[in-house]
Amino acid sequence: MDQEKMLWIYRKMQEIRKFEERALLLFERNELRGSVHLYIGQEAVAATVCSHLRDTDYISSTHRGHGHCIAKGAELGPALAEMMGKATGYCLGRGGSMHIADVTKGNLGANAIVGGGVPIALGGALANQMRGTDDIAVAFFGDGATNEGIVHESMNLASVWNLPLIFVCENNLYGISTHTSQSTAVEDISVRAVAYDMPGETVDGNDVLSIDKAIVKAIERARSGGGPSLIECKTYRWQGHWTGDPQVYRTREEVKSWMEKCPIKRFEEYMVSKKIATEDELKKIEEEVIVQMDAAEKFALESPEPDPATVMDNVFCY
Amino acid sequence: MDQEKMLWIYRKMQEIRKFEERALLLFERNELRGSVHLYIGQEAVAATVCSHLRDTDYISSTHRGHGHCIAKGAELGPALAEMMGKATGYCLGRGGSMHIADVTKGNLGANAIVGGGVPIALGGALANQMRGTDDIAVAFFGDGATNEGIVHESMNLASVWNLPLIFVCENNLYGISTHTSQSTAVEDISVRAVAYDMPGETVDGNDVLSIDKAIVKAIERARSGGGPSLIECKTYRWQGHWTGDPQVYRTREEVKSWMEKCPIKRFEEYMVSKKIATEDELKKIEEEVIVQMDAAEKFALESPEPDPATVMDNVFCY
Amino acid sequence: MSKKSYSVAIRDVIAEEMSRDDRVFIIGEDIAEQGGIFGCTRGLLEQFGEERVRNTPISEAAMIGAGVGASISGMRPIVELMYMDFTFVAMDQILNQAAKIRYMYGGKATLPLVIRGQQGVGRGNAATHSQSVESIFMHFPGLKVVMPSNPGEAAGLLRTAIRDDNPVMFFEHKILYNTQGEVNDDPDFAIPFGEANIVQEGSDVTLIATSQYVNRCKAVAEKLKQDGISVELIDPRTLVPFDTETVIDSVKKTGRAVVVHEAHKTAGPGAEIAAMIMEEAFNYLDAPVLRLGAAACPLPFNLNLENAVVPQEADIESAIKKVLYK
Amino acid sequence: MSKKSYSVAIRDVIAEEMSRDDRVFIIGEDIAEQGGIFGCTRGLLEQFGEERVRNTPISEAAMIGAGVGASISGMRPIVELMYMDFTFVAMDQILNQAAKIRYMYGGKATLPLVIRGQQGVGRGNAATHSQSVESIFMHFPGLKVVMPSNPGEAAGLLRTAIRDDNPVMFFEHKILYNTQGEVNDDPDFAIPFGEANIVQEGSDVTLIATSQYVNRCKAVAEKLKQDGISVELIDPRTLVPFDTETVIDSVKKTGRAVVVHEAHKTAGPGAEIAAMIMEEAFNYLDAPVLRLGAAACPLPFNLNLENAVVPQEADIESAIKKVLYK
Ligand SMILES: Cc1ncc(C[n+]2csc(CCOP(=O)(O)OP(=O)(O)O)c2C)c(N)n1
Ligand SMILES: Cc1ncc(C[n+]2csc(CCOP(=O)(O)OP(=O)(O)O)c2C)c(N)n1
Ligand SMILES: [Mg+2]
Ligand SMILES: [Mg+2]
Repeated sequence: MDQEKMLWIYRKMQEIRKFEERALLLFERNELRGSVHLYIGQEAVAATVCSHLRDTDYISSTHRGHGHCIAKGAELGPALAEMMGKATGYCLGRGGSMHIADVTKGNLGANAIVGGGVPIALGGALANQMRGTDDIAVAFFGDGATNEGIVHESMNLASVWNLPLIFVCENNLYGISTHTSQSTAVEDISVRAVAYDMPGETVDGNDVLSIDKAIVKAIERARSGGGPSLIECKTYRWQGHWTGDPQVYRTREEVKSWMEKCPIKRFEEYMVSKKIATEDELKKIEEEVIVQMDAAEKFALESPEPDPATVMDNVFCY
Repeated sequence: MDQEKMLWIYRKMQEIRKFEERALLLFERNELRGSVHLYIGQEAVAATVCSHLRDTDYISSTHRGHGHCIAKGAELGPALAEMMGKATGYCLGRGGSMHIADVTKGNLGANAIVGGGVPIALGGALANQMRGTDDIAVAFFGDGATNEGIVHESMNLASVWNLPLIFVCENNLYGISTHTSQSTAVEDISVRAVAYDMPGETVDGNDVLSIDKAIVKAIERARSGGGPSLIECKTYRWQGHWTGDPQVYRTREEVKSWMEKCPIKRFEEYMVSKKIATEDELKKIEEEVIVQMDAAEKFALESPEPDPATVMDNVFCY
Repeated sequence: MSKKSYSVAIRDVIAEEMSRDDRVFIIGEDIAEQGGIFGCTRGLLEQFGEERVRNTPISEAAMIGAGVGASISGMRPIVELMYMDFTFVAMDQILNQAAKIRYMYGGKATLPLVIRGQQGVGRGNAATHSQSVESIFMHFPGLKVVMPSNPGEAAGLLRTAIRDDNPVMFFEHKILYNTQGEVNDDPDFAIPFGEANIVQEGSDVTLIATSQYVNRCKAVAEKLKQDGISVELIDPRTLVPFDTETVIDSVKKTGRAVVVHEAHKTAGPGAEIAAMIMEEAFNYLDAPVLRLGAAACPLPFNLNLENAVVPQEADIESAIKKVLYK
Repeated sequence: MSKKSYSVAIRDVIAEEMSRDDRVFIIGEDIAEQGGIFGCTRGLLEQFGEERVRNTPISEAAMIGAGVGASISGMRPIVELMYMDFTFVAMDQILNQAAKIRYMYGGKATLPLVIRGQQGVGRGNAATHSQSVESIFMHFPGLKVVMPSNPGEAAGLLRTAIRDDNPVMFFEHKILYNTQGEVNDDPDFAIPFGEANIVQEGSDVTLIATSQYVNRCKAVAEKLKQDGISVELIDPRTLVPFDTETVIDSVKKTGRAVVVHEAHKTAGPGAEIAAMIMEEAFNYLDAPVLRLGAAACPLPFNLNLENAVVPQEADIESAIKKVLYK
C-alpha cells in the first residue's frame, strides 16, 4: 500500500468517525429521527475495502450504511441532509439513514432489510461481467445477515456464474442483542465459503493492513475473472445497535476492551511508527475533517424540507 | 441390519416401484392429471431411511413425494386415490400428488414448493425436542432445493438449536433440466454441512447398505441429543422430471447406465448372495405387492369424486 | 380491570397462556434477554426459560416454517416478527404453507400458530419498515387477520388467537405500544373473532376504521359532533373473519360510509369493505362509500412527507362531509 | 400480421428485443436448453448464447435480486419465474427492493426489470401452483402490473414492458399459452400501458375481465346477445396503471358493471375496481357493481372442485342478469 492510499484510508476513517459522532449528537438534539445505526468502531472495513474501488465498481450496503456510503464517495453534507430528511439529501429526504444510495458513485444503496442488499451487488457484478469490463462489486453485510437465505442463494449464484463479486461480512459479534454464538452455527463465518467453492478468509477487521491484504487478493481474483470471494472482518460496534439501545446484552468491560482496539488509533500508530506520516500531519487531517463536518452540518441544518406537493414524484420514472 | 428390516425395505421398495409404474400407466390412460413426479430409481433412499423411523418421528417431503409417503406408512389405495383427486384420498382429493400428507403416520407432507418442506420437518424436530422424547425428524429434499435460501436457514437453525433433525438430500443430478454443475457451486452437497458445524456425508443412494450405515449413525446422534446431520444420497430418477418431460437435457445412454444401477436389483442380488432371502422368496414379495397394487388401483378407480358442495370445508378447522 | 399499555397487555397474555398450556411457546429475534425490541416479551425468559422463549437467528422464513411444523406436530407456537414488513422474506411459508395446509390435507391437521408483530408509520422508519401489510393476508384464504386498536382488545384478541387452531396474523401498531387502557384481568377473557366493536353509536354516517385509525377517528367523530354530525364508528377488529352484519346493519341505518386505514388505498382492505357494502346495501346508500388509505407511493422518510401519504384527521373529516354532501 | 400462439408471441418479442438492445437479457429456471417449461424461451439459447440466456439455480429471491441490481447498474433484465406463485419466495426483493428503490432513492435510479411468468388454474396443479397473485402487486405501489389475454396483446404489452424503465410484473396464464391469435409483425409494435381494450361494445352492462376471463366473457356476451342483452366487454390489460377513464365512461353509459377475475374475490382486483366505480360513477349506477373471483378457499386439486372455486360462465351470466334485475 502506498502512502497516498494510506492517507486516503485514514481520512475516510476520520470522516466516518466524525460523521457518526455528529449524527449521534444531532439525534440526541432531536434534529434526526428514525432508526440510526452507527458505524463507529468498524471504520477500517469500509475505508480499506473502498480504497481499492472505482466509481464503476458497485457496492451494496446495509442498515449500518453510513460508513460504506462515505467511503464510496458520498459527500458529507448531502449524506447528513438525507438522514435529516432534507430536500438536499441524496434521496431528496425520501430514503433516510437506512436507504441512502448514490448510484452515480457506484453505491447501489444502503438496505434496511437484513441481507436484502446482497443480491443487488450480485446484479451489479453481473452487469459488469456482461459488459466485459474488469469492474467488480462488493456486498457488505453483517454477521446476522449470514443466516438469511438470500445471502446463501447469492453466494451460490455468484460462484456458479463466476461473478466478480466480493462478499464482505462485518462480524461485529451481534445482530442487535443476539450474540453470534446464539445465531450462527459456526464461529468463523468465512468457513461458509467452502459451501460455495470460493475462497474464504477471516481477518482482523480493526486492522487496516489485514483487511487490505485480503481485499487486494480478492479484488485481483475478481477483476481477472477468477470469481467471488468471502472475507470476514471481525470487528465491533461501539454504540448500541441503534441510538437508544439499552444494551442489556453486553458489559461495559466488553465495550471498553474493544474501544481500546480502535481501528483509527491503531492505524495512526502504525503510520507514525513506520514514518508514513507524523502525528501532526494526521492531526491536521482530523482537523480538516472537523471543518468539513461543520460545513456539512451547517448545510444539512440549513437545507429546506421537501415540499409535500412533490411527495408523489418518482414512484415511477419516465 | 437384521433380516426382518431388510425384507421390510425390500418390500417398501417394491411397493414404491409398482406404485409409480402404475401411476405412470394411469397418467397415460388419462386417469390421473396434474404434475406427477415419479420416484422410480430412488427407492432405496426413502425405504432405507424410513425403515428406522417410528410413527412419532416426523418427515417432510417434496414434489417427488410418493416414495417417502409410502415408506412412512401410507396405504397404497388412499395414496393413489389422492393422486386421482378422489374423495377417499389422503387429503380428500384436495391435495393431489404434490401435497399428500398423513400426519398421523408422522408424514408432515409432500411439498410442491422446492425447499418448502424443510423448515416444516425442523418444526417437527423442535416439537419432539421440546416434548423431551427421543423422537426425531427427517427432511427429504433434492439437489436443486439446496440452493433455496430456506434450506440454508433451516440447517443453521437446526444446528444452533441442536435439533434432532436429519437432512436427507437426494442428489439425482438434475433439478428439472438443470444439471447440478450448472446450479450448485459444489459437487458434493454434503460439503455444505461444514457451514453449519454438523456432520455431512455423501453415500451411494442406490445402495441400501450405504444409506443404512449413514442413517443409523445420524439417527443415533439425533435421538441421543447430538443434533442434526446432513446425508447426501447420490441417485438418479429414471423417468423425466414429470410425466411428459421431453428430456432434452440428458442422453438415453446416461439413463440406461443408471437403470443398470437399479437399487432394487442391487439389493436383491445382495440378499440372495448373502442368503438373506432366496430369489423365490423375493419374487413372492414382488407378487404380493402386485396384488396389493391391483387392489389399490381398483379402490382408487372405484372411489367417488368429492362432492363439490363440500368444497369450502376445512379452509379453517374448528 | 387493570390499566396497562398495549405492549404490556400483549406480554401479559403471552405469559398467561404460556403458564396455562405448556404447548404454547414463543420464538423471535431478540425476544429473550432483550425482551423484544418493543418490549412485548419482557420478563418471559426469566419466567419460562430459553426452551420456551427462543431467540432466533435472522431467518424469518425458517422461523415461520418452524412454527408451521411445530404446530402441525402438536405444539402451539407464537412467532414474533420484529416488523410485519418482514413477512415479505417469509411469504411462502405464510401463504403457501401456513394458510393452505389444513385445506390441502383435507382437514387432517390443525395449525395453531400466531404470527405477531408491529407495523405502520410513526417512527420515521421509511419505506421498508413502515408498511401496513394486512391486505395480502386478507386476500389469500386460510389466515385469520387481527388488528387490535387498544390494550384491552389486544389482550382479548390475542388470547383468542393463541387458543385458535388456525394460523392467525396478529397486527400490532408501533405507535400504539405506549398507549394505556383498561384490560380485563380474567385469565380467560377473550374477544371472539368476527365481532366488530361499535366504538361509538351514531346516525349520520358509518365510519369504519382499523388499528391506530380507530383512535384517530374517535377524535374526528368528537369534533364533528360539535358540527352536529353524528358518526357511528366501527372497529371490525378482525378482517378475517369479517363482521359483515354489524357493518351492513349500520350502513342500512346511516346510508353512508367511510372506511379508513393505513394500508395503501389501492386494492386495500377498504376496497373490499366498500365493494361489499355496495353489494349488500346498495339500495340504502345515499352516497358512495369513500375510502381513505395511504397514497400509491412508498412511505417516505421525511415526516411531513409521511403525513402527506397517510390519512390525516382533516382528510377523514372532509370525506365524512363529502358523503354527507356538506 | 402473423398467426402465433401466446407462448410463441412472447418468445418472439423477447428475441426481437434482445436483438435490438444488448442490455436486454433473460434469466430463469430451465430457460436455456429446455427453452422454459412452457416454451417461452425456446431457441433463445441458440440465438443469443448462455451469457444472455441464463439458467439459474432454484433461487428465486437471488434471481430477482440479481435482476434489480443489474437493472440499476444499467442492464435491462427479464426474469422468468416458472410459476408466479413463486413470487412468494422472492417477495422482499419484489416489494421492498424492485418496487421502492426509485422512490427511496429520490428518483436517482431507473429500474427496467420485467418479472414474467404464468399463473392460474387449469392444469391440476393444486393450491400452491394455481394461484392468481396479481392483487399483491396492485396494492403495493411501484410496480406496473400487466395481464395479457391473447397472443397479439401479449406481444404488444411485453414490448412495452421491456422498454419501460420501471419494474413490470407480467402475468401470463398457463391455459392461454396454446391459444392462437394474430400478432402485429412490426418490430416496434407496442401497446401502451394504461389503455384498456374495449373488446366488444355494448349498452346494457359493462363487463370487466382480465386474462383468460376475457375469452370466457366473450363467450358469455355472445350467448347473452341472443337473450337481447348487450354487453360492453372491457379488458383493462394493465391493472397498474389502470385506465379508469375507459371503465368509468362505459359505466356512465350502461349504469351497471360486473368484474370477473380468477384471483380470489376477497380484497382482489375486483374490489378495487368496484369501489373505484362507486366513487367515480355513483350517480350513474342502477345496480351494485358485482364481483366474481375465486372463492375464499385454497385451490383444490380435484377438477370439479377447482371449477367450483373459480367463476364459471354460468356464474358470469347470472351476475349480469342480476345487475339487470332479470
Ligand atoms: C429481514 C430483516 N429481519 C430483521 C431485521 C431487523 N434488524 C435490523 S438490523 C438487525 C441486526 C443485523 O445484524 P447484523 O447483520 O449482524 O448487522 P449489524 O447490525 O451487527 O451491523 C436486525 C435483526 C431487518 N431489518 N430485516
Ligand atoms: C420455489 C420453487 N421454485 C421452482 C419450482 C419448480 N420446480 C419443481 S421441481 C423443481 C426441481 C427440483 O429439483 P430437485 O430439488 O433436485 O428435486 P428433483 O425434482 O430432482 O427430485 C423445480 C425447479 C418449485 N416447485 N418451487
Ligand atoms: Mg452484527
Ligand atoms: Mg434433483
